[in-house]
Amino acid sequence: MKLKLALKSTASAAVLCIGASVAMAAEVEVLHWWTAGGEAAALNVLKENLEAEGVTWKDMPVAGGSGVEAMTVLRARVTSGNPPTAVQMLGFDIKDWAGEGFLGDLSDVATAEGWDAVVPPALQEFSKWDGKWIAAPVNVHSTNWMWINKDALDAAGGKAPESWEELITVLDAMKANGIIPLAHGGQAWQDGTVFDSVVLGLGADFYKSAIIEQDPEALSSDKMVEAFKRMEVLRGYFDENFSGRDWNLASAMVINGEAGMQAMGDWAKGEFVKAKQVPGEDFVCIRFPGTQGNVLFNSDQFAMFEVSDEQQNAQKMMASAVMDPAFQVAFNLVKGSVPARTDIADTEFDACGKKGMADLAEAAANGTLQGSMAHGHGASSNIKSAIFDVVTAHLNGEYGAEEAAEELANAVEAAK
Amino acid sequence: MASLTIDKLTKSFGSVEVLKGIDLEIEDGGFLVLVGPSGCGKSTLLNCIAGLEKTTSGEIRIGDRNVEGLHPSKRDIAMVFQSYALYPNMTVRGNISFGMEIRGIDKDEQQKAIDEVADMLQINELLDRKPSQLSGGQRQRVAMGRALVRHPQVFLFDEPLSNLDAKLRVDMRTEIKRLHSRMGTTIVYVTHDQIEALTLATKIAVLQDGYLQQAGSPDEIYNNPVNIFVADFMGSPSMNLIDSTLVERDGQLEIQIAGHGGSSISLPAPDTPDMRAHLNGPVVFGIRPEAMTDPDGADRTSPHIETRDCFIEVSQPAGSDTFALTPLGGKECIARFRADAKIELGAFTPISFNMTKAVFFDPQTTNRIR
Amino acid sequence: MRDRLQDWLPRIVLAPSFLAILVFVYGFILYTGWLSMTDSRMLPNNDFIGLDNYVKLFALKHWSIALKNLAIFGTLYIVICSCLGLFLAIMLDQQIRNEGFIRTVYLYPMAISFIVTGVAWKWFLDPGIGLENTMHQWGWESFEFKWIKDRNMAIYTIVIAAVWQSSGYVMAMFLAGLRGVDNEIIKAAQVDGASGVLIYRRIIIPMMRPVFLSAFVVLTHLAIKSYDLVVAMTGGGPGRATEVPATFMYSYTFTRNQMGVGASSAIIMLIMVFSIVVPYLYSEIRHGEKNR
Amino acid sequence: MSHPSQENAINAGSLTRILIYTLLIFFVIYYLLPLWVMVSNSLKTLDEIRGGDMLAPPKAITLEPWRQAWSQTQIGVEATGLKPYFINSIIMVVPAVFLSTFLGALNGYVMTKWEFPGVNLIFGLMLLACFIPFQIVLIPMARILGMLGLAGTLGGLILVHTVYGLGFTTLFFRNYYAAFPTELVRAAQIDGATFFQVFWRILIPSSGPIIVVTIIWQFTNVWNDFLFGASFSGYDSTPITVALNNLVNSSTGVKEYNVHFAGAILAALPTLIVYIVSGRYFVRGLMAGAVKG
Repeated sequence: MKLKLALKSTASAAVLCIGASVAMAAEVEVLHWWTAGGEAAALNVLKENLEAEGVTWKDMPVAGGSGVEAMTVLRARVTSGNPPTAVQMLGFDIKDWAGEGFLGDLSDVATAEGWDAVVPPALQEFSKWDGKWIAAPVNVHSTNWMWINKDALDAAGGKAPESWEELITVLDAMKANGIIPLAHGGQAWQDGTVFDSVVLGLGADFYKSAIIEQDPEALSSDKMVEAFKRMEVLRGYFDENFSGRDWNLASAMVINGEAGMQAMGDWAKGEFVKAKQVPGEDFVCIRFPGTQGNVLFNSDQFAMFEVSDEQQNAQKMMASAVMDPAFQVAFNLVKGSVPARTDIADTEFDACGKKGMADLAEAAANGTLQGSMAHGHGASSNIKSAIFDVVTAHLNGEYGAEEAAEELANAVEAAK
Repeated sequence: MASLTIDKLTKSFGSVEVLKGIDLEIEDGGFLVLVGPSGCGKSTLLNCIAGLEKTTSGEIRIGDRNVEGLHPSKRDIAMVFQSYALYPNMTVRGNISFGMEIRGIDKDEQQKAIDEVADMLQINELLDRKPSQLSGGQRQRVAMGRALVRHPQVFLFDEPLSNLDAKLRVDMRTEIKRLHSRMGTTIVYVTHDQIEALTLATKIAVLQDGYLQQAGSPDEIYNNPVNIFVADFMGSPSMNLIDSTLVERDGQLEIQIAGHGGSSISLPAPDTPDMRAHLNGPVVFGIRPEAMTDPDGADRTSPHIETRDCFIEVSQPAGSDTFALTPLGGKECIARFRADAKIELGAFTPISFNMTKAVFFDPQTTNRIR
Repeated sequence: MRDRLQDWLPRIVLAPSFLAILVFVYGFILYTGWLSMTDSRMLPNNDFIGLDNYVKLFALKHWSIALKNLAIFGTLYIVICSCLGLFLAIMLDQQIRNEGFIRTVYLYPMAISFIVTGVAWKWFLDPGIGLENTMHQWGWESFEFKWIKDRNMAIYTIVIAAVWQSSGYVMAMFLAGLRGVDNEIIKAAQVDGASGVLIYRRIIIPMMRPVFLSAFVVLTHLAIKSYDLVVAMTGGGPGRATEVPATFMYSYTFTRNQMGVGASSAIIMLIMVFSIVVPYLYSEIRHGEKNR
Repeated sequence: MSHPSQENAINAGSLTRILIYTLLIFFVIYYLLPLWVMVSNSLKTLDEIRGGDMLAPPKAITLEPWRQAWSQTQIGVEATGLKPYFINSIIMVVPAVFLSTFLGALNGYVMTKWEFPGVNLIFGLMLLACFIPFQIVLIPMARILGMLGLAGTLGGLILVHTVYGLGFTTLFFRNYYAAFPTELVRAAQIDGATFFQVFWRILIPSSGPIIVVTIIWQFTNVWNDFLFGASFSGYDSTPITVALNNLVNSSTGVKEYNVHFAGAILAALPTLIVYIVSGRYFVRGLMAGAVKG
């Protein structure tokens, strides 16, 4: 193997020598699903940075929630023997692709730039395979947030809820005030996002054993039944048109005061900021009640595929550019997430951003930083889909709570 | 110009045999008409001659050239189709010159040939029209023009007149006959209309079920059919085929035929060994309507006329003649009377049988008894 | 020599298309058949596991929902499109002024993909912003139209949108059929004293049999391939109430990393399709042969 | 058939006619509604959309969303609008439609005028191919395109669309040519025309109506395809449907519905125009053969 590689590089070196003056065009082809609006513009910063260094950026955007379409395209590309240089990916997908042996090795850049020290270990879990760096993390999103309309909260007592019981009190008050207490969009991943937070609210250990470790005992336990019961309670605070609604429309309901609050990841902040809302004044951001101190994260990473020797240099330049602190700040300011590096100052971030960075650092230190199931960091995609099936079916009234817990254990077992 | 010879030709579509060993010949300059009911294989035979269908076995020779495997365009033939098959997207001129264009004949010569044909068929004013702007008769002319311009050795016609109305059909028939006598080209002509066959042909071939039933001059076919099928098929109204019994009386052979009610008539029959083989058995007596006339209308040149009283049920005046229907041998027979002959319906009237025209068939094999 | 070439030309000309179909359709079907018997997950692999995937497939509630939905959707879609298409064609055949305009309006939805119209439909059917809301604003307070949010009714909203897309096309087919009917037959019927409705019911509509068959083929093909439609309008929801085999196949093959199960669902779907279509094709081709 | 006969019309009283017109107009509204939603909302400002009635006409018409969608909006990392993708689609659609139509015509010609044993079986197999769900061909197709070196190229997309269009184009032409008089082909053969001369000089000039039907069908299918476009295109050959999806379905970020609708109409414009312009010939073409099973 090594011999073959050596031969290969000698050969390409020879080719380079012959083609002496012809510089190899350095280029990266990037598959991602930040296809429009602000996030695409943010990514353009990376493109321009790279182009300044002489690397051409070939853009391959494929839209579709959490990269569903993009992963199909990726499969087609890999099968055709023509993988992109870098692919935006979430958690377990990276591991799956690494397991199939398609990913490259960034270890020398990582060592040179000391990534091990600045990236939280919980993230490294997904950025490394077999001890080698295979992906460059761009950001850390955290999903257990609650976004509250300040006026609605004031009308409902003014105190941000910190526990499940307080949450119910506030929701009831909002209901009495004649607004929709909880804005929600009935799509599988949104249902899953809420479910994540509800399970986490029943204990970080419970989340770990049920979701991360998929312990059948935990999955069918009384606690899980309780989790489903809480989902039913929350459903009672939705309006009746929730099904199929896009998350940003739900955010809009909170922004214009039609609804009181929304449980959603930190990307929702973008919507509030776009609508010229100021954190702390127009809206309040809190952890999902009962989960303070815990952070469920998902992290967008650029997984680097194994490419020809000539392209590896450009690939490494791109990885390095992704990890550049200035880019991480610039990108995450737009995206609403926080940098994947923990060594960056929070001065440029707003109140919610600062809180997010502080929470992340704290959770990373305490070991309460866990991957979000709904966003591909808690379980592999087949298990994730199995959980979604049950959660969504239950939320739409197909199962009762006990039945759902039983079904959940079965579905997860079947998907393994 | 050339003769055409067909030798032991068979043709099958899959397991279905459509032509079952055809032997046929037409001399140079002859006019061969293939006739038969639909599905008899006559069009398939024509297509085989044209090279549009592959033969299964046997041989086709044009002149002394075996055309087996030769592309239609190289057989030196021309064909006129039932639907005329005019190229709808081309003008009349284009239709006529298309073949020449394909063969790479130069423009001047093409023009000359077109003019010549257009003059002959009187279609000069139509040259720049599209087929859709032509009447049926005009299309027919153009289709013939397209064939004529090739100066082929053999002309093939596939029911060319069947889409025309009665009047036009007669006109075109005459025209084709005139063209044939003027150009003297060998013609093979398919039709299911036996009048066309009789008027046009120098030789008629009657086909049925893929077999050649009889080939011969129109006169032969009409007067000497070899079997019941040919006898019945050719002629209009068709030949009376009367069931009868052959008996011997006083050393003379005669046939007995059941008539109206319990009556019967008997007629003399020729005494030949073949006939004798059917003695006291059934034979089919064939006689054409024009050989059954009122006594005054009987053919005076005929040496053998027999007159019998027959019961007339219906009469059908047809202008020049009157057809009288009389029951003989259990079915209606047609006799052809002069238009002004007196006919009394529902009574016995004398009918003259011209026995020189009588033919006899074996009801079992349907073949002629000589 | 050249004649020989001419003899073989038809086969040579047909060969590329035939080979392409053989490889790109039947080869791929065989390959899918093989995949369905392997333990393929994220990418194809060759670990043979027999019929396990099929066992798994039929144990999935998801799959039975998808099949049931296809049965409901397919039946309604084909029946409504055919009836509506015929009905509109007959209406349009009554010497209508502006026929050209109306016909184009009926036909245009076929031109547009659901990636384009999906959002508009979703909005239109959404009770909060669509038809229901509009009716309320116009003063009809009691108006209710919440089908897309109701898991028992959502599949019918898919039918509404699908019918919207293809019924115009079917209408065009029937219109073409009606225009091809021999006038003398109608005159004969009128002489017989048949009323307009009776003429259509007893004479013209029975003559549309070939059109019904062509429409059936086109509609079956569209019904089975309905994917964009469901994804754009409901994403399979509420819950999984509008999941159909095409979305099932896609999600198991590509997003759930269970390529083997996805492949087995594809094979089952193909078997179902072929069992509907093959008898039809067989009779059609045989029929055509006899006519020649 | 240049004068579509309408003599089958029922002679009905004026009440019936009013009913007929009412029904026709009702369906006109049904068919136009989604288009109306798209057009009217594409002319509104985002604020008006958020605030108001989606069926209402715009209060103040703005063309800004259209400008944005065409040339300014962010699609992927570049703010190019849909324009370059529109051009990609055209470069892809024209050869794919031409090739599949041409091959379909040739196949139909062979299958009806040059039958040989087994030709009906081949036809059956090709027709059956129309029913294959495209999702199952993605992975094996990707591998084959990779082997042919066509992965991520326009050539690859053209190949894919041509192959999967063949079933229907062959069906259309076969049915049309089955009714085409075989005698014409024979006449031409006797005139010495070769296989291809007959095709070009006799068949093709008479195939106008069916060519229109086939082109409409193929153009619509290829232009509107998303699955193949997303899976097999490269960064420089992305068709407009994929770009539109990128615009409309980006997961996070503000949704500019007016721009989305404007973009959607832009993406649908070529097929709409084809239908509107050739709709007349379409019905005529269907009459001329495509509807006969």
